[in-house]
Amino acid sequence: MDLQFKVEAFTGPLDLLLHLIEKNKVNIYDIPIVMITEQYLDYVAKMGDDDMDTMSEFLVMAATLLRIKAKMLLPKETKEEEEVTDPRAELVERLIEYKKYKYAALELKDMEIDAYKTLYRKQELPKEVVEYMPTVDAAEVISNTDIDLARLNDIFNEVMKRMTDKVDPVRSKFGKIEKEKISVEDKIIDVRARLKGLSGIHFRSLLKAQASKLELVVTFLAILELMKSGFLSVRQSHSFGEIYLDSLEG
Amino acid sequence: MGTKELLASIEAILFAMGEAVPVKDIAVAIEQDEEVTVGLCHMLMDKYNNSEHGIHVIELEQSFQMCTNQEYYETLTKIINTPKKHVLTDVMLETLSIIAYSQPVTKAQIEKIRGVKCDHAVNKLLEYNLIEEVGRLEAPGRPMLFGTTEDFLRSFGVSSVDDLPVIDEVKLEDFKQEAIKEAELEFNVEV
Amino acid sequence: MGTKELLASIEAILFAMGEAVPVKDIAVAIEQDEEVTVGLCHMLMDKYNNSEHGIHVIELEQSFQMCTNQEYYETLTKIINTPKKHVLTDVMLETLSIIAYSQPVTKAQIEKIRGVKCDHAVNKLLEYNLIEEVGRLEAPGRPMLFGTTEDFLRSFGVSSVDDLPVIDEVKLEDFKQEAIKEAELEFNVEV
Repeated sequence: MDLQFKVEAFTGPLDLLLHLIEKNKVNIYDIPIVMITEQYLDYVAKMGDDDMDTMSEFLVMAATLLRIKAKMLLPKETKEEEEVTDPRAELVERLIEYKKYKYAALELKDMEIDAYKTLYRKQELPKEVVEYMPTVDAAEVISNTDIDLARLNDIFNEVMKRMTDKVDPVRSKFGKIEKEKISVEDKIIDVRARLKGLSGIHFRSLLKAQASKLELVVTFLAILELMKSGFLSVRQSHSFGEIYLDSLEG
Repeated sequence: MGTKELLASIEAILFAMGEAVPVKDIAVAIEQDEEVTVGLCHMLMDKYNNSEHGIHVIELEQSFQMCTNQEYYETLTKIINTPKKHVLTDVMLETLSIIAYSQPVTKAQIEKIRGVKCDHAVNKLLEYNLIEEVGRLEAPGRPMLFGTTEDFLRSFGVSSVDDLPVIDEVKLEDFKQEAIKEAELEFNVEV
Repeated sequence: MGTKELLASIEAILFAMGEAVPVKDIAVAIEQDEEVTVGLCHMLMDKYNNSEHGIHVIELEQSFQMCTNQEYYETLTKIINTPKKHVLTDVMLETLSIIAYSQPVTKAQIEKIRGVKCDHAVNKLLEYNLIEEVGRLEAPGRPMLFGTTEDFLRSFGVSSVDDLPVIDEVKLEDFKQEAIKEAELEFNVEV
């Protein structure tokens, strides 16, 4: 018997096995394992090895068949009470299960042919419907929140506070906006004006009058500059002690 | 095919095509001459064009088209505008409070107070029917002026914007003092 | 609105939306509860689903959709470019039937039933939108679970996966007999 198969004729080893069982008209619950295994191997031997992935799946089944065959040929060593399980049982179960879906697949194939004859329609909404803007009930929007008049008032106060902070003259010096306006030159004039004719001014008190870090730094630079130019001198009685500034200007 | 089947065929054609279908194309598909086809299309119109149908058939030049019965547009708007949650975000609340207390006010003025853009918030508040356009400022570009709506007042149970809680100047002065104190505190820590 | 107007509303909705419309959305639009809405949709189906109509109404899980009557497919092909059909190979059909009947199911479970890898088939079915990921199995590796889509129901003409043909033992026996006959025929030719 020369059987010509194509690999793609079967969707997998179970498909081939079912084909062999049905072709030989044997009972699926009593598979003549020797014959079926022989035919199965015969088929696998004829398979091209161009598709190694599929091939390996077929070989796994071949191994299973050979194992079942061996088990069936071996003399049964069983204790009397023990029920013997048929080595084929698991395979039969798989075949029945697979067959169910293979049958369902055929049904689906038929169903698809009819269903394909149904046509649908794209969504086409009238322009007026698409452009329609629903009116929102303001009262509902408000009632969805926990806002009342007092809260609204608080919110407004907060907003105003933030704005006030921004334009507040003291506060604004902390901001980024006016940074560039503090120059060492201006500070020199400022410090000279404050110290003129005075001696023993606390360095700390001078710094205290500065509102921002930037002003602190600029004031410090101004003091260094004034020392260098001989407008003031600095003294400290001991390490970490108070620093005094003395104006050298009359 | 009998008349019933021919009508059903035209029904299927107009449904699936969506757009206006020329009579001559329908005629070819149902294998009838154009005159008969027009007659059948008119029969289909008689069948559909009444208030018991959500679908209507209209005639356009030498074409026929299926469309939605205008009477049911309102129902359609309900299905595409599934009720949204109308949320008032913090930004929207701030914008609303500014409009409530400073109305009439322009977007630019709101932005000056908040320091950030407010287009989205203003648009949403308009959509929510809480604010409305109340006029235009007599200034270059004639910017829109916004104010709160009557619905807004009703929602808060007040009859006029004058009934809104007063923002007192004392409070604002407090803020200023607070800001100064804060600055001093910060300074002491740093030195 | 009376029943007639409600039916017309649903007709308008299904016509305009084109796609499958969930019952809950229709219910909101026509301001009826879902149970009443389903009843009305079934009435509309009764009205349309006969050979006198070129339009039919189908039920898909919890949705309804308008489509053409299959009987007029031939006529439609004369005027419309029918959509391209996905070619489903035997392997894909087998894989799809396992997913349809056993959903939700993992690739490993499909492979166990078929005895072969199914990555290619699963990817194609995903690409064709016949199946989709429906979750992940609470097991090591948290493998993806697959189920069928609404497109699957449409493609195979069923309203729900519960309406898929029952695979009973009797049918299996019939199938066997058929297969035997086929095999005999095939065998005779081959030898």
